[in-house]
Amino acid sequence: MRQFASLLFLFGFAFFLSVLVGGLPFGAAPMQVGQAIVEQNIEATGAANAVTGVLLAFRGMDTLGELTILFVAATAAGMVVERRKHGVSRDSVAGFILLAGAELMFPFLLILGAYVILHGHLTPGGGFQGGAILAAAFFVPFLANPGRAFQGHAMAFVEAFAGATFILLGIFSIFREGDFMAPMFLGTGEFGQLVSAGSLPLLYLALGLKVGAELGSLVAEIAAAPGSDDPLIEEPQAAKDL
Amino acid sequence: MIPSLDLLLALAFGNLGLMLLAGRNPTAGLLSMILYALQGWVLVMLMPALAEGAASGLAFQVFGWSLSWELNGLGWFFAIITVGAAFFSAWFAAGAWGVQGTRSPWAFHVTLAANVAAMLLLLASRDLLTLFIGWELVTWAGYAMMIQSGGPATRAAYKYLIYGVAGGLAVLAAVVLIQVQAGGLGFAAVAAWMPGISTGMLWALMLLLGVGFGIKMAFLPFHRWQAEAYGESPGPAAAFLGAISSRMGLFGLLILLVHFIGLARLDELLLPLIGLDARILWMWLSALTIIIPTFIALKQNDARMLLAWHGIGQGGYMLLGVLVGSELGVAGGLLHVFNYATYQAVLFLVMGAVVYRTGTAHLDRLGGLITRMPLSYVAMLFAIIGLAGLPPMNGFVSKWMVYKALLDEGLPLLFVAAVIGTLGTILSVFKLIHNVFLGQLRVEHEQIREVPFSMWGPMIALSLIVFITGYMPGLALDLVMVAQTSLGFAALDYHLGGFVTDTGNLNMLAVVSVLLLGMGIGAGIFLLGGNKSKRVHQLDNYAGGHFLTTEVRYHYSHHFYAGLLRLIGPWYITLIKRLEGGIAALTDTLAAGSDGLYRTAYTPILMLAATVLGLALVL
Amino acid sequence: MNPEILIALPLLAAFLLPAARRIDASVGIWWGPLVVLANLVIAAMAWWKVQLIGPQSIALGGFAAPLGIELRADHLGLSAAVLLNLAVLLLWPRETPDKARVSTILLVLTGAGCGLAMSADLFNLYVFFELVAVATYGLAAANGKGEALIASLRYLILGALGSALALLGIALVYAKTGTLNLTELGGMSEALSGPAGIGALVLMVVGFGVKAELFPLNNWVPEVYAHTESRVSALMAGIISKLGILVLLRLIAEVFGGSPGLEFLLWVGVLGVVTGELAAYGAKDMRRVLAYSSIGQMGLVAVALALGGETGFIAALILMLNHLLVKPALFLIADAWPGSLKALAGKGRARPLGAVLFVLLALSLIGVPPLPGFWGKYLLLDAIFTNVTEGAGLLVGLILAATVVEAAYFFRIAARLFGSGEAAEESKIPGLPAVAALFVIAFLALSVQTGRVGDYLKEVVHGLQPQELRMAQSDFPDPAASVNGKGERL
Amino acid sequence: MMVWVVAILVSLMLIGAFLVVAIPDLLGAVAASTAVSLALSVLFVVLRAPDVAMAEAAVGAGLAGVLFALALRKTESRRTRDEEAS
Repeated sequence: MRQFASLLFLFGFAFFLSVLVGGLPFGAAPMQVGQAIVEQNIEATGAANAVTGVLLAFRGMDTLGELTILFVAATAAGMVVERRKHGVSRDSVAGFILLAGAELMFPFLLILGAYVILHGHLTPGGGFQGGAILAAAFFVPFLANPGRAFQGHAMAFVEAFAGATFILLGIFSIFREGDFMAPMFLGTGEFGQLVSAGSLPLLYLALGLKVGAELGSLVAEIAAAPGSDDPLIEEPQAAKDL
Repeated sequence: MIPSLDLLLALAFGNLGLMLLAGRNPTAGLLSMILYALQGWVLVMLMPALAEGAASGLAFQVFGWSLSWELNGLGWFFAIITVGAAFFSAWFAAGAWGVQGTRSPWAFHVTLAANVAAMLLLLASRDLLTLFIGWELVTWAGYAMMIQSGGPATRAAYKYLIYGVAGGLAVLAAVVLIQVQAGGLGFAAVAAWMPGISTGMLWALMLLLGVGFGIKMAFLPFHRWQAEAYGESPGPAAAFLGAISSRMGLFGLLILLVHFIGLARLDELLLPLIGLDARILWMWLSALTIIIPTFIALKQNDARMLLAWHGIGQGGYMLLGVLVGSELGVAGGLLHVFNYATYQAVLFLVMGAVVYRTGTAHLDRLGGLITRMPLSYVAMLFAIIGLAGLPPMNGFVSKWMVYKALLDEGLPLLFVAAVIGTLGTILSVFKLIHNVFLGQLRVEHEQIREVPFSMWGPMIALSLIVFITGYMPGLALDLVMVAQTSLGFAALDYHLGGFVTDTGNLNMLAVVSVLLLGMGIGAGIFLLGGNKSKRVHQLDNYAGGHFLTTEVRYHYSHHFYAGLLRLIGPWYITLIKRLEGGIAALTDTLAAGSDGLYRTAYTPILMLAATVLGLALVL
Repeated sequence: MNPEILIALPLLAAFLLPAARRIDASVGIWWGPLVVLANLVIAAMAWWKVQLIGPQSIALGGFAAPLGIELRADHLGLSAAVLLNLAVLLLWPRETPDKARVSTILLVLTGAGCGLAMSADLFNLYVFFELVAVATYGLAAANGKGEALIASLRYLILGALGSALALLGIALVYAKTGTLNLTELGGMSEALSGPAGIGALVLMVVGFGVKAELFPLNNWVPEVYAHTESRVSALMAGIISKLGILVLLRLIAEVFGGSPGLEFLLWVGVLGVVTGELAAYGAKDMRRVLAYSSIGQMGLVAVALALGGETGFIAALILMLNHLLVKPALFLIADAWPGSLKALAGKGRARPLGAVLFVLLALSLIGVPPLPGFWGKYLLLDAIFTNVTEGAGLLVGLILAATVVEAAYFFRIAARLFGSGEAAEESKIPGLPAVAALFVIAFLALSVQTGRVGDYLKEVVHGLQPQELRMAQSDFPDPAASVNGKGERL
Repeated sequence: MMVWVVAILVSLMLIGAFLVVAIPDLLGAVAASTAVSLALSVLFVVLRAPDVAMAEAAVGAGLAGVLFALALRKTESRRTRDEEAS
């Protein structure tokens, strides 16, 4: 019955969605803002990658918000996970091939991540993507060998420093430009060079480090949490109601 | 200093504040008596200013509405009664009763002061918004007064509250509707706007406001809350509430029916199918309100409940009188407000005194108290004669005026209905006084004494008022005329002893004098003719050939009027009761359903359903 | 001081806190409240500046409005920011196991809430909304007990689904109009009058309605409020639910005024009122009663919003303000009492002050004059009679019937509190919590100064969307019309 | 040409999404969901949005899958409830 109802409503939703989308002007989208940004981006930000211009310059506040969402989600998850740490759980170490492969990938992932982050304003990529790759560089070896020590302390400081840098750059611009999060106080620089597009590369660096540290420590924390078959964990009674 | 409405309100609220702070002090009752007396004095001083309206300097601006207050003749009339009732209730509670008779004298004094202040605010309202504010304050203040005794009183008060809130919200809906439609809320503005509105709108407003005000007045069929709520209140509280609280509903109905709509417009409002007009409808509802609760009162076995059921019925006379519309009828209806307040207060105070001494108001467990509490007996005797509407008490005058007005206007059927109500009243008040004061004294009551002066004082004082205004109704008619002219009716031609109309006069001075003379002659004959009576002990008595022992009492109180009650069979009340129960059950079911809805775990489906249905609704 | 700092400062502090507490564990305790206090001062200063020089528009990063993000330092935004900071500061949770992490979450919540209050860009609004949402999922789970986790999981699922729908709505708007700026969108009402615009509104109502406790997206409310710490419940019921409404208020006032999609919001609101009050009537423990009552109140706000017009918006604001002050105080006062309604008997006699205040606050929720809740309901009815052409009677009847039910359950509680119960004398019941006292004082101030607050709310509403509302100004009753001078008598 | 590529990718996504619901083994479902993300990221490339494609590939196909798998391993609930019931 419940499944039937869900199916029915899903179809209803699909129907209405098609009605709604059917009313949209495909092919001749009124993308005034998009168009204007494409036209003005290079002049305004000096970033070869227009997406970066949008993400960090035009809509820097959104990016800060997204970054914070990640941060607070990781914090909340950590709060829930950590509290259940009664016993110490260690999963078994992976086989030789996996271990060796993971260790081998570490430098490559690190370099790839750094590249993606630093060239965010020039080529596709940037802080989020690079950050995820950086995180992977750290947690892949960790997953292969869960017993390995995890640099929680260092991660926390990187995370805090990177996040603070992102905001402090924004606050700093108040004194230079009079506006919060105005990234152009360093000048647009020479188009297409690594050092160009104002503070965008710096912002991306901060963003990438923050995301990387965040995701890395999140995965590490979950991996370190006890499993349900570990002793000393009481199953919440109400879990069955859900 | 010239007394003004401000001074009055300041005294009322000052009293409230004082009672909040010092209500536990033994002198609190005395203090509040003084303050009520002062309020009464201010009211009397205000009398000349009423013609232009005694405005208050109190004013607020809220959301573009200005709230201000002004006392007019009608409000003044009700205010006098309010303050008077409060004075006597406070007197009753000031002494011994206040110390031991209630769980907390503080609560009584505070709630009494709050009630008076709220009622004065209501009576001094100059627009519908201030009226509504006063209305709600009166409702909640009344609730606070009723819950004091705890126990069954809590349940009764709860019922009152539900009715009161529902009625208040009906008024609120009407007020907002008027504000949106008329663009203003001032009484004069609304009265000026009313003639132009459509019949449907008029019915809607009359229904909403009529229900709202009618609930407060316990008008049929919204009467079920009142008896219990008043009956369960402590003595002086019941006296105050019974005397004046539900008259606020009458005040509202008068503004609605007479001032806003006008009796002439009521005549034009025809009911569909039946062909009756709205005025006749209201009058018949009043008549039913007189009859049915009065006969329910008959079968009560708790004295306070009996009185409370009576209170419902008496309200019917007041509205009936005013709706007649002639000078005599309006004066009779309004005079009944005053008269009723005096004797109803006495009755509740006497029962308060009886409960204070015996601990019960159950009619089967009392009897013969006349030898122990003679002053209370005298007070009750005066009051029940008033309630029954017999000469020489004031109740007779006002009822007589209503009867006469009904006959003069050619409404004999309503006259008969009103008289049937009086018949029921006579029967039930006889049951009351018999079962409490007459008959045999019960063993456990042999040691009790009359209540102290602080309690019999107000009773006797009030019952003297009952007598004096019966003897000289012109005194009360002075007050009534202020209200009557303020409502826009012509003044009645009256004098100290009664009134003069084209079709006949009434002079109570003559009537009562003759009555007293007759009684004097009778007493003289009795005394001069050699007193043949013999004093016997109460238990020196027999029935069916058997002497009665001290264990077996011969008491008539049980199943009083059993035959009559079988005859009238209260089927109508059962219907309303069932309806009430049905609504309660429906609410419970819906509540359980809603609770269940919020406990279901499959919320995403609900959300999806809401989205889809919402899209379907608006697209 | 730039109002952007209101967002930046708490976020900065939140980012630094996890590192700082590794240096000194005690940081986790004072760091958060201190920063919020500073933020409160800044917010108050910014609010005062708006009072002096009027609302300002801020182009974030110096990129002008349609391209960049616009922040509005206007009356609504900064009033909300001040209240949010104040509420977070006062309701800072005490008994959480993990203080530092909860502090972090609350700091993020504060910053995001301030951003939400000021943002005038649809997508930016969404980002901040999502941020607030994620923070509250964390808060709901902060208690750490099994039931709280389950409840917050339910909340999370609903919230995530709702966010997706809201995002879909925003995407529809953007695809239709090509802009996200509210001011620009306000001028494109004909582009949004088609099915895409109406559908987008419905989707956004659903999405933002999860947080605003709208029916039937409020299924999480009783579970979460029943199982979190009372201060967290108070915070969520008091201010966070208002943030969801705030978004809808801006959207409706500035973009979707008069859209047919508002009918959806209207019915969602009415059903919320009816089911919420009924469920509260049926509930058996205090927390749930308060949670359900919150649902009912937010339903009223939704109805007022859907009706729109100056009267409707002012009604919504005053109802929100009333609920904002009353509900936290109720949660905190009730915290001292046992949870089950049955066990309440006589508790009010032992500690009358708290019980009397409880009743007073409940009276305002019911809408008893002259308390602020009454003015909210009055204006709401006014808006219904003014704006609804058909079925106004039904609407009013449903709302008023729900109010009767509301009075019924609150006074069942009141009667129990003051009823007989011997246990009350023995058990030691703590007095009125200081924080609750502050809320009560604020509430009393509002009750006394309703007139002045009303004038300010009028200004707030006028600051929202100048063109349309100024035209509809005749909605508001003319003071001169209601009382015809001095000479009027019966 | 372009239309066909898009059509194939969207079909792949649809199949993947169906599998997510249909596969009783939760790890399999996670794998299917990463497949959806992968196809989506290819679609983004085709639609000339390489930035988004990278993000989708890194987060949707990579990180999310890892987190899901980790959570499954921790909770040991590899089967859906229907499976357990039967």
